[in-house]
Amino acid sequence: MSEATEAPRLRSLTLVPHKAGLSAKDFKSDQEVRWCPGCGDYAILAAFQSFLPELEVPRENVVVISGIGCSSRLPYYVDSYGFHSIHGRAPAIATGLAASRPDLSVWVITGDGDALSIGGNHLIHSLRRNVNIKILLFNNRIYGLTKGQYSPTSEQGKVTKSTPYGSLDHPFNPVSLALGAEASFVARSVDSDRKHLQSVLRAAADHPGSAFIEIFQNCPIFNDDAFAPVKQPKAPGLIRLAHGEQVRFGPDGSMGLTYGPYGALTAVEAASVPESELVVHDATREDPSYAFALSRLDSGDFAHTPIGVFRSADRTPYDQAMAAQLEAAQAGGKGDLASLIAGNDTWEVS
Amino acid sequence: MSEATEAPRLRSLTLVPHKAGLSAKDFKSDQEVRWCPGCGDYAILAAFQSFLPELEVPRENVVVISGIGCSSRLPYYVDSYGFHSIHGRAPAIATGLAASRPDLSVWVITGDGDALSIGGNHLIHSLRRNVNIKILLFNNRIYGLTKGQYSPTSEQGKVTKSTPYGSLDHPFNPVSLALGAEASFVARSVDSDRKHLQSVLRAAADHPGSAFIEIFQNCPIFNDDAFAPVKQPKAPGLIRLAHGEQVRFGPDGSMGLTYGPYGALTAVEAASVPESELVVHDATREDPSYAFALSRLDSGDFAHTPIGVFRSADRTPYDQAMAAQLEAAQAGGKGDLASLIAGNDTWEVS
Amino acid sequence: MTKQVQELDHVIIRFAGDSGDGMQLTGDRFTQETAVFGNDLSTLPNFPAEIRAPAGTLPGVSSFQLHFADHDILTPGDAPDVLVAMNPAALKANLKDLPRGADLIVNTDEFTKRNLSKVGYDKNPLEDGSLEAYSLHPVPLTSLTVKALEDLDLTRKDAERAKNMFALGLLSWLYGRPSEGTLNFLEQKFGKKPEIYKANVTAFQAGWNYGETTEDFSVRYEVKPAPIAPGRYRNITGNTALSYGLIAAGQLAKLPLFLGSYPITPASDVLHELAKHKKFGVRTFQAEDEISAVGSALGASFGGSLAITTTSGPGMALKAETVGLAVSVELPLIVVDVQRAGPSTGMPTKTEQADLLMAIYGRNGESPVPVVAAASPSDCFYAAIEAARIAVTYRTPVILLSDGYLANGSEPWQIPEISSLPDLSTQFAFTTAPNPADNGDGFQPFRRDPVTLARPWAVPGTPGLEHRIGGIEKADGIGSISYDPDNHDLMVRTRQAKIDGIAASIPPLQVEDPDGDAKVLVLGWGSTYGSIGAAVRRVRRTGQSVAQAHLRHLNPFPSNLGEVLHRYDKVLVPEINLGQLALLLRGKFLVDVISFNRVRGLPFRAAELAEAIEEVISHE
Amino acid sequence: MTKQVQELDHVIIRFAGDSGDGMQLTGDRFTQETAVFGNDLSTLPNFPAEIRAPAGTLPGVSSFQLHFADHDILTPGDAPDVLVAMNPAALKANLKDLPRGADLIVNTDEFTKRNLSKVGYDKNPLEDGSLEAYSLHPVPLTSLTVKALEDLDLTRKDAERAKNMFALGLLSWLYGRPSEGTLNFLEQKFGKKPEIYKANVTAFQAGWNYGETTEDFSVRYEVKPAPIAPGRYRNITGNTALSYGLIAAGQLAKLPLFLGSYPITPASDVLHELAKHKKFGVRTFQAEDEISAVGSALGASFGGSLAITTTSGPGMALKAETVGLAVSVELPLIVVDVQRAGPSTGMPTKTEQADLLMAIYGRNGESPVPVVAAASPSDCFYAAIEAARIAVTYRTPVILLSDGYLANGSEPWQIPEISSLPDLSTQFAFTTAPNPADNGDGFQPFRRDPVTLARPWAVPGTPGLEHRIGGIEKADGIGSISYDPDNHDLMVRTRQAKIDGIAASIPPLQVEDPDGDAKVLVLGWGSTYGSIGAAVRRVRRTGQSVAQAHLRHLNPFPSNLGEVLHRYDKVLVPEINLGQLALLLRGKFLVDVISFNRVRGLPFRAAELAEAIEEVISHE
Ligand SMILES: Cc1ncc(C[n+]2csc(CCOP(=O)(O)OP(=O)(O)O)c2C)c(N)n1
Ligand SMILES: Cc1ncc(C[n+]2csc(CCOP(=O)(O)OP(=O)(O)O)c2C)c(N)n1
Ligand code: SF4
Ligand code: SF4
Ligand SMILES: [Mg+2]
Ligand SMILES: [Mg+2]
Repeated sequence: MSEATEAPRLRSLTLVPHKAGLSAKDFKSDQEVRWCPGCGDYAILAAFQSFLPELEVPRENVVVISGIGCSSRLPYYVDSYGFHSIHGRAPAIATGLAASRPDLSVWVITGDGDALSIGGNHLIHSLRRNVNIKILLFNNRIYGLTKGQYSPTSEQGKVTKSTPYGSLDHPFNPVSLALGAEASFVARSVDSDRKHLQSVLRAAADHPGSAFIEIFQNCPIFNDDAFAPVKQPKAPGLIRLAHGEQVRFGPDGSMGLTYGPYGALTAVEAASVPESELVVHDATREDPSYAFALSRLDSGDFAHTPIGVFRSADRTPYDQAMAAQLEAAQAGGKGDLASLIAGNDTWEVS
Repeated sequence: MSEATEAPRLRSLTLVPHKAGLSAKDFKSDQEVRWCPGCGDYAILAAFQSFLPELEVPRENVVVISGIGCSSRLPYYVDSYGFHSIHGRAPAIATGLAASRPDLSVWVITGDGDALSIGGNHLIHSLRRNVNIKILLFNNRIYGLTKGQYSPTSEQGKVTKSTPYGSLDHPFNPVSLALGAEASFVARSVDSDRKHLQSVLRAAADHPGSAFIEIFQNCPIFNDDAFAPVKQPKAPGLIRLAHGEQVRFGPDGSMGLTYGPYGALTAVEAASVPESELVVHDATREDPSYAFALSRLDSGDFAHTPIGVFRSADRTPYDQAMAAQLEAAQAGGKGDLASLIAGNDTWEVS
Repeated sequence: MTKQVQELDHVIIRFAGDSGDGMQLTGDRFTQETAVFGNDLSTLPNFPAEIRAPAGTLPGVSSFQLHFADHDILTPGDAPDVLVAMNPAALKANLKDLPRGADLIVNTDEFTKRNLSKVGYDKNPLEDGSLEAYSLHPVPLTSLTVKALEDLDLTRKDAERAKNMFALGLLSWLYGRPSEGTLNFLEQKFGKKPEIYKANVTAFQAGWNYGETTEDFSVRYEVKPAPIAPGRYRNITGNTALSYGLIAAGQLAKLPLFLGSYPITPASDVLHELAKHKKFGVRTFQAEDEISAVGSALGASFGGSLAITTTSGPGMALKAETVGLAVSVELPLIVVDVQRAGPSTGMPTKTEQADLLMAIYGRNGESPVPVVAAASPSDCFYAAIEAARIAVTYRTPVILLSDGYLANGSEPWQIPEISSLPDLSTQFAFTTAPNPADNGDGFQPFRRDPVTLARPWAVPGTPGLEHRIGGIEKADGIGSISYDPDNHDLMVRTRQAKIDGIAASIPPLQVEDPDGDAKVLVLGWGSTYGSIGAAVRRVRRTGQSVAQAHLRHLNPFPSNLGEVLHRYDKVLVPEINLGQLALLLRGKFLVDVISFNRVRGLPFRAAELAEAIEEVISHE
Repeated sequence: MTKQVQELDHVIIRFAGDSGDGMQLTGDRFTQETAVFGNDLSTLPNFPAEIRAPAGTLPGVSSFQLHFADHDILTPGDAPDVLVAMNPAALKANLKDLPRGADLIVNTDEFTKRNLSKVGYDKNPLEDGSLEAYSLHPVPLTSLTVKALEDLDLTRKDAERAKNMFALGLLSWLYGRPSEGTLNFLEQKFGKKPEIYKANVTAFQAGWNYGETTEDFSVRYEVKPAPIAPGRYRNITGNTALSYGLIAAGQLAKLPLFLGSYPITPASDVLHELAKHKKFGVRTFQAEDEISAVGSALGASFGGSLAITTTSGPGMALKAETVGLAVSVELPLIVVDVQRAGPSTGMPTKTEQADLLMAIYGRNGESPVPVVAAASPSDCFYAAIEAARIAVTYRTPVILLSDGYLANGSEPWQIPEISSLPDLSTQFAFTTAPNPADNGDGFQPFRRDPVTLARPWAVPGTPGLEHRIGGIEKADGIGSISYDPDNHDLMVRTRQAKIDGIAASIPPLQVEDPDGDAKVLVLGWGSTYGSIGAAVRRVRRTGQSVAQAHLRHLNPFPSNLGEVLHRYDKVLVPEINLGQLALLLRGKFLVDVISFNRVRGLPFRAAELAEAIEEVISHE
């Protein structure tokens, strides 16, 4: 109903208590922030804290869970319930919390090593299950906390402390991996673009179920300027996806996308092809093939790097499905302990 | 050189000793095979054993490594070097072996629980690294050995011992997952079709690097006829992929594939569209988007289920890259222990 | 013709056949009838790790042993008085356990050349006189069954399938078991398939009548009901009792139950059982692995659930890091380890007690965790409640040890009154204690209850108690990250003191020494309770005195344990491992306890244990 | 003016500053100069877990302590004689360790209002007389440095960066350290950036000259070289020594080296170091997690590599299941645990000895694993070789324990002759023994060497030895799957016997008791060797007798350990845990050993330890 006077509730929060009028500083804890000067984590924290009031959720119903890594220290800085757990396990811990407490807004903070290396299995399973958790992956393409080893997103041949001769591993494309793992919501943003980052956080909060957000994050100490190409003022390769809008990018939006052979998306001079052949972004398609093709535009050299919401397709969230099973089972009344333990094959001894 | 008199060596075996003239029974161990009557594993074992001689590799250079599960008992039945390891870890163990022994032909036998549940992380990492191991995933969409709980490939709502009210989890599509994980070779076959299965094994052995093969396997005890739809004589939904050939299926090949909007592959009456619009299968494309789209044809109801080689794109295998680094480093001569431990900051005490 | 009836005080029957022959079901039914009849009983199922090894092979043999008596008994018994062998493999696999003179009922139909050679019999043992030592009852079970069912329209396969019911009928007649229970059971099970239902009932009756009529069985046996405490009884396995105990604990603590688990033999049935009880608000989550299983449970605990994770040895090893996190953040968590034979994969369907030291020490750093063990199948119920009491009272992970024998073994259980169970909800002040909501200096997540040293369990959703926890060392009280050397020393000692302090809430160890003059104490823990008790009885029957005590709490120990140990000249510690409890007792109390260890994947034989005890006494 | 020179027998200097101030580098250089000069020395770096906490804050303080003397010393020392404080935070964080009268050199430039308030100084301690107890040397280090570099074209930032070299120059002058080493070092490091190179050299010289000229430093100290055994020396940290030991082991065993590892503090540097040495054919694999790390190593071992996995506590916990598999399949594997403060994440950069019991018991089932511990930074080299010897000789995983103190601490090391190292290649017959290729009854993967009980290591690629291994229980000899109860008991005992048998290859425990009449023995293990030795010396200097012994092998123990323990009236066991070795000693030998425990994430202070020893002696 378009005439609705007050904005409708973000859809992933339907079971969460409502409270308006909070401000960014309500979510600032008294802990002193401890990252290196210039670390991209500062910007992401600030964007996150100033976004949280938009949830219109009481502070005590917001939970931030992280693994281990520089990025994973974030929960200490948010004044809500927080859990700085162990390396790679945040999605598992968050799954238990979210599945048993649909009245909470649960956020997972993780890094490229935490989420994709040791935590890869929990990540892909939480995505396929569509647990109602929002996963923010701070991708600096390096292990920061352990002082600079290559990560699963580091480019092949990367020279680091652990690979003085260059790494041999072909990296993951986090967006492709999430899509291959049946993720219902997949997005990407950049630490330095607060407006964009917050728009993605908003979309994630509005999505019922699990949301996966890769955030390009600069680590000035161990992997400085890893994302420089997409951070220049008018980065030619940066493609901003907007649902329902034609995909345009490059020098004053002169470029667009068309389908080449075998469904490969190809960048073209928009003017050079008929309007009808230019791709209009649709994040809601049930078939993830299109979102996957978009993710492959990013060949690693940042020649074409889409950011924004790749996919946002509805599927029943895990916690709701679980709650529904319990309700259905209890519709006929709750269980009776005495008759349970007695069972139906007893005898009397007198 | 097409005039080559003798068949060229399978490409993943270039560093493995050559030995022709072996037969299937050379690969039969004295161990009594222990699966339930009618288990699909029997057929796969037979196909595998009678294929092995084609490798033209001495028995002692073939290694079969498995995790835990009914399927994972296979190594006991193959008379070569075998390692029946622990649940989910076979890809990790095989990675260490393959990376340190390029002269071996290493095969991993695993199940849908072993590979996709507990072993998911090792699987996706071994695929992205392109370690020279061939992974055979026996997918019976159930936990067999532990007597019938649902698995990551079980259809949602499945009623099993652990889900009397039906499972809540959205399943993985193993082919999509592997493609999202940067796999260089991805294929699918069926236990009951020995000819097809062996053709896929052959292609896998010819592929330099990691190969992932999902094999539909029937578990008559806990998930009987899970793949019945694709096993009928002329299964209408079964799509046999053959590189370089037009994709045809259905009643005497009357159906074909075309590209719909947003690169979604769509099944059509071949006659109803111009020849040029029918998809000709190309497994070698560098961009996995097409292979991914193919994998999404399989929506779970077996309406359209492609089998064969989805993707086979060359990338340097991990073991070769690692060996190359060592060779390069040793080109200038091997290291000298005495000077290593002395370092260059010593002093004499007299 | 009427048959002579012979009275016996106890009988041990073993049903043995192919995995496909339904021996477990047959055993279960006979057990139910026996329970209902009022005998005391104890059972030991024994099946192969393979789902189904090839029919007729030795690895494929599945058996079920039942011990019942007119007095209370403690073990499934050492050697069967009666062996029912459904095929040559079953005969070969079990004969070595059979004492001379025992009854041996064999299904002659299965003794074909092919089946015989499958298990390496070149001659037919039924004919070559090799079984003379036993009273052999050759019965063409299969053909008799098929014959009895010829009027029903059934495939031969279906008809043959009913042969286990024929055997059950025969044995039921032989020992005068009631049959209503079985008939009802068959109705429930096959009600929807009338032909199959009829087949089973008919086969059962045919078996009964066969006993009645054939010459072969001249005597019928009678085992009088045992003098059992009056009350309502049921038969129960350890895994079921454990599951019910967890559900009960949730109700008693007024907390929602959450189970995060990954299937593994022999623990899976707890997951299966709890998954059934959504009516009780039980949430079960089949995780992708054990790490996720325990992680999800810890997350649920953070959210205020009574959280549980269940597994066996290999899975237990995988949970270590996360259990360590639970120790560090001090949240309640129940970790169930249904032990099986190790190391590594070991023998998944066989029992063992070798995870004790891993449970106590298997984590990095000083990481103390209370450990509780169940002593019998029905005791799993109470052990689970005790584990929950400790977890919620002290805000700590608790490890509950069961094992393969308890998990699948069963015994009659006097069903307790709910009112007789402890009220766990009063055991702890939820969320805010010891922080009165109004205390001036803000909420301190690591301020402790002065008595229990428990920290507050402040769950998300509670206004004013927002806080952060994690695995890094925390400042005493306020709980923020601290690398202060002295604070670390304090926290390490405080966590240890909290666990040690649990001893104050544990009843003193009871010693059973009827003669009061015993010089030797037999001290056990876990599932050996039954066999130790049986062995002790045997010894006492010979007029010798021996004391018995059994530990429910392995960490911390009951406060009087040291005193008890020093009271006796010698302490014998039987364990199905290489002496793990023994090491702890020696290390903590400097007592030179004597270990008795058999690591065979099976419960002790009362006989071997009695021998060991007498050995120790004789050296007095 | 010429300065007065005062001779000292030892000095303890602590450099403290912001993480960004390069204190670790400064300390390393001073250490190198001191080593070259010929003093004995011991160092203790101490840095925050954060990569870089905000500048000028207490958590951001990084320090490096160096103890050097004209006699051989064993510890980095308890309390510094000189503290160099580069900013107020460094002063505040370290002042409490400073004894009255100590020299205190502060960088006055950093004592601004802002910086002072950052760490809660409301008054400037340099002015409020609160430092009267110390001999204070206020030096405007930053401005002096900037001034000295004004002719170079440098940003002010770069100029300021060189202030640590100014400090180094000053201290080098103060203690008459040689400076060639540092100048060469700077050349190597900054050769490519001439301006920066010049800046550092100039700053260093400026510092030196400042000492020479300023009134403030009236005395110059001299510490004569220590009488050290003649030979070639280098300075080495524990992680480097451990890495070199592993490479040496590979060479000595003539086996290719494979490391599967996942980065974790404080173990990562071993991965970093080994990754450099491809010239030695070392394969390093950075796995996706610790389970894959140990799994890949086990796979490489199956393939005939000398396989290693390195980690710290939390990662160790994760490896447990796979180490159990290695125990079951009996393949060589070296598992390195560089211990850190726990439980859980604990304090990653702090040291601890609390993983001992996890190493010994932290696996499901009876899963015995040999455990070896290093005693000093340079000893890590020999400990690694010993671990390899046991692994390849007995075909077993071996756990090698180091810790954060050894890992980063350093000491002079007399570089051994390669010829003096054991030839591991003769320690085992590769692949076929004890199966002569020609023996009739085929290859038996679990037939054992009669002496070591080792099974053959038959690697893929060897014709005729094809076989299958796995984690399920194996039949003795032939190694095929077996669920036979007695076979399991036999295999469990055999695996234990094999590990126990290693004791036969271990030298007896040496006790050092110069007076020969000691009634008290101090027994330690691992990195406490130095502090125990220093404490023992202090006690002896007071004329009292005390014996010292140190364990390299924690499992199995040297065969004479029991005898040694019984020889003394009292045994004191100092550990940086709550008494883990003590439990083992009490449990195995029933000796009432006395524990001394401080779990502060730091090495013991020799003083507190000496006190504890005297306490024990006084109660004699
Ligand atoms: C079980 C375990 N293994 C390893 C570590 C060491 N460790 C801590 S964080 C980390 C990786 C950090 O990289 P990333 O996740 O990308 O986070 P970042 O620091 O870059 O933000 C590692 C290897 C650990 N703490 N626990
Ligand atoms: C660490 C660990 N967790 C759990 C198990 C129990 N387990 C053995 S096999 C298996 C799953 C088997 O399913 P799958 O991999 O699909 O193989 P299948 O039996 O179906 O061929 C499980 C859960 C185990 N052996 N080890
Ligand atoms: S190391 Fe990198 S990621 Fe970590 S805090 Fe510093 S700048 Fe940020
Ligand atoms: S349980 Fe299923 S998968 Fe396992 S052996 Fe039997 S039929 Fe095969
Ligand atoms: Mg990172
Ligand atoms: Mg399966």
